[in-house]
Amino acid sequence: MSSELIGVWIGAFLTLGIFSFLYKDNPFYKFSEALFVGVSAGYWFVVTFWQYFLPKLIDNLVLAYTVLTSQGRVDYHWVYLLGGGLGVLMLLRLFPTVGWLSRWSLAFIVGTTAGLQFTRYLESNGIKQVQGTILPLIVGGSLNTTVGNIVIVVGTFCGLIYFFFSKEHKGAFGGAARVGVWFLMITFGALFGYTVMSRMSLLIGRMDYLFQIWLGLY
Amino acid sequence: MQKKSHRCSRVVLAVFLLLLLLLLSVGVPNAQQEETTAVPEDTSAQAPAPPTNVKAYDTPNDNGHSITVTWTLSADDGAGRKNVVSYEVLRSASPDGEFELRGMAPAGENIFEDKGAKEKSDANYFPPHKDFYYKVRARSDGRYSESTVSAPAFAYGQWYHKGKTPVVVAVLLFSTFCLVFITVARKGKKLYIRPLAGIEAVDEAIGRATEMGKPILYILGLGSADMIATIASFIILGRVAKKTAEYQTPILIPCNDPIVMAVAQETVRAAYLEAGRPDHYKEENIFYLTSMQFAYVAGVNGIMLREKPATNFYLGKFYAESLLLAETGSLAGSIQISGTDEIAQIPFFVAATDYTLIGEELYAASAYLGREPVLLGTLKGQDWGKAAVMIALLLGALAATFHFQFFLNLFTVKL
Amino acid sequence: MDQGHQEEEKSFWEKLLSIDRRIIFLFITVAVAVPLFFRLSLHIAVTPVAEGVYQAVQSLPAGSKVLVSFDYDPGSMPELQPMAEAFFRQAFRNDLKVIIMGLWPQGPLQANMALEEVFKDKDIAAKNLKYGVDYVNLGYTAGNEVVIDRMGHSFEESYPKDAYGTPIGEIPLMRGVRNYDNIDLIFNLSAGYPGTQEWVQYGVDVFHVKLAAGNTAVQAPSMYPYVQTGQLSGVLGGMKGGAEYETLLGIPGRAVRYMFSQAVSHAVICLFIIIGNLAYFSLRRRRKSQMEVQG
Amino acid sequence: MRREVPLVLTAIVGLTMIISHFIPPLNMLKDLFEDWFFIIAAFAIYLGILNLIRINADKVYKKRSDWPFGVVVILGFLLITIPGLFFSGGRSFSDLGTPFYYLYDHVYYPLSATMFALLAFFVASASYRAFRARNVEATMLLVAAFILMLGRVPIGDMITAWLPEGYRMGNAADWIMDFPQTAGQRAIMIGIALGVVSSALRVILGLERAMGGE
Repeated sequence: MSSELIGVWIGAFLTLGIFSFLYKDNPFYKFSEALFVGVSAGYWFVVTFWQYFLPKLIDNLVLAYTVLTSQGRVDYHWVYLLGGGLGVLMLLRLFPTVGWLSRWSLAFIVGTTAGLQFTRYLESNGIKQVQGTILPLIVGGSLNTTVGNIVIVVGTFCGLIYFFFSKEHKGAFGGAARVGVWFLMITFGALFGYTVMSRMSLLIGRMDYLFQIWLGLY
Repeated sequence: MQKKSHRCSRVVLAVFLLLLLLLLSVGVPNAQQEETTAVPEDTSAQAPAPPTNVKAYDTPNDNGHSITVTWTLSADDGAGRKNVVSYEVLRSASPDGEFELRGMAPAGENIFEDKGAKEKSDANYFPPHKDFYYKVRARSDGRYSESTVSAPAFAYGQWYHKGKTPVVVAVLLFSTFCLVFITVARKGKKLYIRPLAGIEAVDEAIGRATEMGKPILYILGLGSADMIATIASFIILGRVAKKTAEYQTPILIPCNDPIVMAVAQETVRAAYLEAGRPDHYKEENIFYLTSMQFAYVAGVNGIMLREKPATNFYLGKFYAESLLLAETGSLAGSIQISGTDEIAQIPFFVAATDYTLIGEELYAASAYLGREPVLLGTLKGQDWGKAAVMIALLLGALAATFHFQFFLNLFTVKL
Repeated sequence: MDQGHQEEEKSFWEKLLSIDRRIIFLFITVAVAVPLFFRLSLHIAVTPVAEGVYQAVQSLPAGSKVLVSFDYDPGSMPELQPMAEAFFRQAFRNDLKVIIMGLWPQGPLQANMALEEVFKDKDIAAKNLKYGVDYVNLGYTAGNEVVIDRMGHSFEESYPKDAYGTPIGEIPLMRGVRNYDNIDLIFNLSAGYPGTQEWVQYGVDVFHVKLAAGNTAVQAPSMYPYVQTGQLSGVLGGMKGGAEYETLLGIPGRAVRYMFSQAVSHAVICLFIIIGNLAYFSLRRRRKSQMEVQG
Repeated sequence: MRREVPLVLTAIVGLTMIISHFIPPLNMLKDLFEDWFFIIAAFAIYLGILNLIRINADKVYKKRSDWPFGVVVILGFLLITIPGLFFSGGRSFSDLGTPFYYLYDHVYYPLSATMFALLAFFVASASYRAFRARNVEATMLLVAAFILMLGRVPIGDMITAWLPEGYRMGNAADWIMDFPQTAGQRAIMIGIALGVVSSALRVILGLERAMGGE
């Protein structure tokens, strides 16, 4: 038996193990599940080691050290010690007495993302989307585009009204909010349809694996 | 104590900004030796006409490590002999020195941005504040014809990115809305928030769990601790945990992210303390399962089937696992309250759970429950932001219909 | 008499609603599995958004450089792998140079699997494509959208070496590729974050690159606004998108074959919804009329 | 120290990131902070894994229920880390042909793909049991979903073949995607953008309670 063939059998065995959950929870499924938990943790350990830890931290420090020993000057890359230090603080969470220090690294992470998101969302999801919604309401010669543009502008407008929180949804305002909900529901319906499509595709892929690659039925 | 720490942080901030200013004003003057390559000369009759009018200038709105070069197309580019394949841009530190190839542009293009690295240690470092001379040559099948050398130009960093003005305006406008309403709310003015169906049901759900003697399962989603949905979920968790502390109902929180777990532990501990029942707080009920999406789902599903919780909360960032969780939860007969800002997952929550907070409603729920002036104020600020967007939308649509280009340009962000 | 009939009917609907979910699971298994054994070629209508992707690649002259970012993992293989294969077929058929990268750790592996499959094609095998000259795999780099941003300044900053440890300065294909300025098209296969949204926000919006994408069906609708604003040339959505792409290429492959299974399973789901709702409404009407009788 | 340092650190980093968006010379600082971010994120992942191992070792040691599966978790972890760290050619660990790749291909991939595929079944059962036309809103969701599901496979066009070309189910699906869906999606996106931005503002100004603010 070639290693490839053994691999296919292992794969098929584990696939059936997970599918057995559909009948009911059982040791076969639990084994596959536990293996998945362990293997995925290991997978991330290996990937982060080779692809984050080594290049971002160790490589930069090695560079700083090489410059120091070969040229005798203190290089800018030593600042990575600070980043590494903040990382180590993260691990201190394992020790209750000094665990509070991990808040420093957390603060750094939170600050970075908050700062990035602040401008990014205003720009890409805010201004750019407004820009995309500024459409002519009458397009000469194209009824489809005219109707479509009106639908987009009205739909976006009413949808935003639904998301107004500081005003009660009553009267004309409430009516517009209701129209907004309809648009949201159509959007969700479309998303539902799309998601069903993609889940089915995944299942087809697994079935194909079992029938064709494992059993060779067709 | 509070005030003191505040003043302290302000001072640190001020010092930091000052330092930044200093750092920037020092600048980075440094010259570097240029590597040179030989330039093949070929001026045979078949060579295309050279590009003319070569101009070099500092690239606007950047950090000072780039020069933009423009030229007038060769007479044989797209016309004449039509034999121009591409243009090559060459650079030198002196007008009669050795020129080095910096890059290429396809035929028909008359602009090139000569960019380099910011760090001096980088092989491709581009020194700012140093004069460079450029020439451009047209190429056709190995034959070249060179332009004359441009006037010198040097790269320098701009203080301000002009193309981003609409973003700056938006940042300032929106921040002002939020800060004004936070101040208003802090002064004690009551700000109205419309009721949210999912949140009205929280009390009933916890009461039911207590009657049944079953735990409550709270899932914070797959987001990291810095995601807004997760933060909103933390605030709601604080309120829910306070209720469970009062009712003495156990609350189980399996986490997908160790940082989220840590923050959840602190949130719940604080809530139990606030409810006067720190002794009932059980840290082992808030635990880390795994970071892998489906391994996590498998673990949580196992908990649902074994513990049969009375109520499941799914609030935060959710991806493909949403339906798997909600479906197993309904199989276990739990009441389910969900909410996420991950648009693709909302339909499943709507379909399979009892109450769903749609997108921004999740953020609003945290303000509604928390009743904190800061949250109420920012929520009101958000509403004003939406009003501004809606006004812009209507005026924009009218402007687009009647072709008022000026108004449309206001929204153009140059990057 | 009438009463007895009503009761019977009620219990029928109630029974139907409370059937074991395993029976539903069985229906789905059959609906998906059985059509896989049939070879039917269904007519596949091509949407303009898919056409946009095909045209974006087709319009490139031979020798153009295309950057492909594989931002998915095996979980999304059935949907995205046919697109990846079809894309490689189109690119190699048109003699484009392909630079592969990944923002997801498993991405570049998916690329290798797709290449393996495509090289079985006789026409493509005949071209005798060389690694480093016709295509190159830069591998994965951590950093999500930050990588996209940095590559706008320099590829070498994010990818000093390719996936096999060769410095990119020594790879013939990478010579003259400094940043996006030297790339004619970016094709992104995405199953979530980081993915097409980030490529639009950090690549298209900042560096004005031309971008086409293939997405899972779940994600694709979120990308339509970007197609409409022109930030995206086109998008392939799910298996249908893959099948459309294969149809455009004229090489019906796996995606087309899977479509039959897909169609039947959609029909079964729709049937389930109809039956579920019929039961729901008939039960509700029954309850209402009972209340009227009692009142 | 416990409260102030994190708040000030968040404010400084956050403001730097925002300002550098408009002030190009600050990009260098932004890049450095981003590098640190990844280093810390790597450590956070290690923290999580250490916790996982600790929990499972504890389960095995105390012979809690299902403890043999705790052994499977730990063995699964070692199964992939040992070859991945030591026997798969260092940085090119994920190349075709390495032991790490073999395990990925035949253990990790089938497990994760099947987990995804399970969803197809759950979508079906949710459709049957929970997807109801309870009111006008739910009905609209339902109708839109139907048109999309059928319109995106050849069946939709087949059953509406009696309609003129351009008005069939596939076209209806496209129209929904292009117009009402875009509008709804946009309203949600803009709302979320404002929510995210206001929350980021609170975090940076140290006003967010969940982050240790006042």
